[in-house]
Amino acid sequence: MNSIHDMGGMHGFGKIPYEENEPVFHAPWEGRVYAMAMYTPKGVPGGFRYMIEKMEPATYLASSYYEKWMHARTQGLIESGDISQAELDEKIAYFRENAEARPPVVNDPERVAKALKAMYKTLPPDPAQPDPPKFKVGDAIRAKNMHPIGHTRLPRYCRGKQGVVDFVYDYWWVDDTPPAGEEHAIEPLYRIKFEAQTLWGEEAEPNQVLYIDMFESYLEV
Amino acid sequence: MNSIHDMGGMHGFGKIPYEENEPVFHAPWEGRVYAMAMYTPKGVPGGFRYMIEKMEPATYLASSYYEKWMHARTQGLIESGDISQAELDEKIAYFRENAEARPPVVNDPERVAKALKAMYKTLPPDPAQPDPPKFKVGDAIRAKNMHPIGHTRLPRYCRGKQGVVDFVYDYWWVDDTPPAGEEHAIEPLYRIKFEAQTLWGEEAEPNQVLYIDMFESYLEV
Amino acid sequence: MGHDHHHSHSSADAEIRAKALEALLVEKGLITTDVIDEVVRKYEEDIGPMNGARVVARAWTEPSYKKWLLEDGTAASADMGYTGKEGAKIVVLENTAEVHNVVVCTLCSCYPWPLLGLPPNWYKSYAYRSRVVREPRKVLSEFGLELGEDIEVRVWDSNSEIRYLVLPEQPAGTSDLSAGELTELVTRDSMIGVARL
Amino acid sequence: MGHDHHHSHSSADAEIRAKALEALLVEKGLITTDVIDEVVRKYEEDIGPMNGARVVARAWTEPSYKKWLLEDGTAASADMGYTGKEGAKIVVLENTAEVHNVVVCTLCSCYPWPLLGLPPNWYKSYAYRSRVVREPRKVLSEFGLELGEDIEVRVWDSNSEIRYLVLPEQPAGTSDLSAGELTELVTRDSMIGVARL
Repeated sequence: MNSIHDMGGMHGFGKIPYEENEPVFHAPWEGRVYAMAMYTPKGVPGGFRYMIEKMEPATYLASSYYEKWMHARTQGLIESGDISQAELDEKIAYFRENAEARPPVVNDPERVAKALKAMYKTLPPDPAQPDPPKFKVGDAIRAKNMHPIGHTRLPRYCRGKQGVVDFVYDYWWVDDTPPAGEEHAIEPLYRIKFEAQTLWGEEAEPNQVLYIDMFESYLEV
Repeated sequence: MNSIHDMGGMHGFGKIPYEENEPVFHAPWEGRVYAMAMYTPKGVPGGFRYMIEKMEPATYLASSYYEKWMHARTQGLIESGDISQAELDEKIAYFRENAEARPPVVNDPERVAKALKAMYKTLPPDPAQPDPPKFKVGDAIRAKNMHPIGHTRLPRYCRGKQGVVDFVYDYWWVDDTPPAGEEHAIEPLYRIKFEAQTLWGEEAEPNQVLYIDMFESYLEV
Repeated sequence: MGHDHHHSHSSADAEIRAKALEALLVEKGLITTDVIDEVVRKYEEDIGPMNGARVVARAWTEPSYKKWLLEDGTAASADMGYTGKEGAKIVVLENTAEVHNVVVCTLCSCYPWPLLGLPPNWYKSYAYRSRVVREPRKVLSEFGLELGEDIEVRVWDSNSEIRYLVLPEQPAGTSDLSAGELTELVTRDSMIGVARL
Repeated sequence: MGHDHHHSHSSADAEIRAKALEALLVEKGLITTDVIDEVVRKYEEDIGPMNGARVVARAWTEPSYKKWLLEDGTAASADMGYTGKEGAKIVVLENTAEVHNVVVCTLCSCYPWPLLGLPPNWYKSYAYRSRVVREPRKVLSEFGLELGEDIEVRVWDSNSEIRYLVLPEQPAGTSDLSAGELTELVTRDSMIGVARL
């Protein structure tokens, strides 16, 4: 979707906010949200990232990174029916009124072992290969001018622009929201090279190129 | 500039917020801000709209319409040196602490008469004409893929897209931020027609076209 | 989740900041209180969609005026006294059985003030500005206007100095009415193009 | 005006909401306290840029490993034990005197967790995401890195499932150092590509 998250090329966000000796998490709750987001064994309906992208743009911009993660995890569990808004509101009210209260402690070393295994597990990168790739290295292609309402990995700043196939990766599941009732498709993934002038016109900086990966369905001749 | 104000084609902003029997101003301060923005005889350095566009995107989205106008007027007067941030802060503190206080009342019927004259005055639409128009009705053109940091009236969703000249208007001052030290250029203005499919690809609605006006420097063959 | 609620919690603060600005400007002689009062009054009472409605009703009842209005909207509007800020060049777009015009300003809020006054909030909303260029039929249906696919939808992005007014179709069965009576039928929304009459 | 300060005023509220979520998940048996504790500890202590630094130092000192790393970053990283989430396919990009690589994820925050841990805030900032694809030299100069126009700047938008690590150039005068000593020289920023060593 063309939401605010698709911000490549935008002006107005100011200087890079660099922090020396930055901690991994800036507050304990951030780390706990990270862990809950990644290790609660429930999928987020429509996908974790799409849930974040659907946030109202003003809310998206005003929310910190882990606030967005918390939103996706929480809203996902509500939509999957694993928790209800009412019980969540009740808990929030409780912790608001009881500043010293802490969540209950339940430990299970077996689940820790399972989590650690998942942490180091590399997902299969090479799903079954349906059709041979349509394009080969050196082919001139154009990124489609598409504007799906669903999740997509094709940013606006590349759409409609001409590039060249730089590398052909393996096959991958396409991340885009599939049509209703369908599974994610499996497609070849290409590394595409764009000249900066193609993307930004006269305002481009000198001697710059951009590489970005594109599923086959993003491309046309 | 490619800031958040250039939102044509974006997703995520929800349904149209329609209000029955909407008043012209929703609170007295809105009307007063409107009047101060339009009838304070001082220009806003860089332009009124550019001042709004330069707002941080999160602030832009979170601010109401007349809050943005107030920002542009206030910031403009600060940058032109007509008011100082310190005296503004002092006044804000005063009115924050004195809820019943009102700004001083100074009336001048002559200035009202002048304001009313300005209200009904139509600006000259046809500045001196430097060169004949390069394009004529029916010409196929392409909107430039340009990304100026300054103010521009060429929205992102049209850039790089092919259209047709539908009408040639008179000459106009180009609104875009001119190069440093230069005046606004004078150029022919064209009405350009785009097919919706050109703009939005397969997601376009059927039987739709879009008209938008473009200064000559926005166009290429 | 609410949309375009525009953080009304800050409205009290905006009022304070507006008072501070007014106090400074008045003290410095940059504006006077009565100028502010009178500008507000004009746009609340005199400069609004009733002006556009009079233009539309006259066009419906005077074929020569309609022709003039479509050829030179600025001059034909000036003939009714409607001139001024945001009206340097007015173009009038005729809705027909086959064509529907709808106006937006995606970058800001451009609007033909002399004919319609100041725009309503929905016209300035992020939802309208972002969506109507991309999915006008869906947007119009939210206004209650369902258009068949045989009707061409023309969206006008009022991005530069031209200001657009939609001339709606005269409703059937109103040919006996006077211009004054017809004026009452013409809505603001029909002159922006989010409604038909 | 401050940028990317991300409304820290709401941080207290975020902490409360995080507690509420944790309480619900633990009560419902969806997660356990020690899983959360251990995941946090792992990313705070074990899974961070020191991993990538070891890979880089080994590549500098073992030509055959460097070759393998550039040909198959995933396998060469796995050889050091660096596998897992956000590392299904790792591609390593070599910086040279003529070419400078820099990595971003414009849409979100994609980052090679097994090698670099979780990304710093600036990498996730709206400023970095929006700007580095359009004006990388200007952005790099804000990091203190000025690149001549003779150096080609390659920006990598890590938008899909491939994760990129930059292999920085080995600093001059360090050829006598051991892999362990070299590891200390390799910074996180040099492996993202916003610094050279």
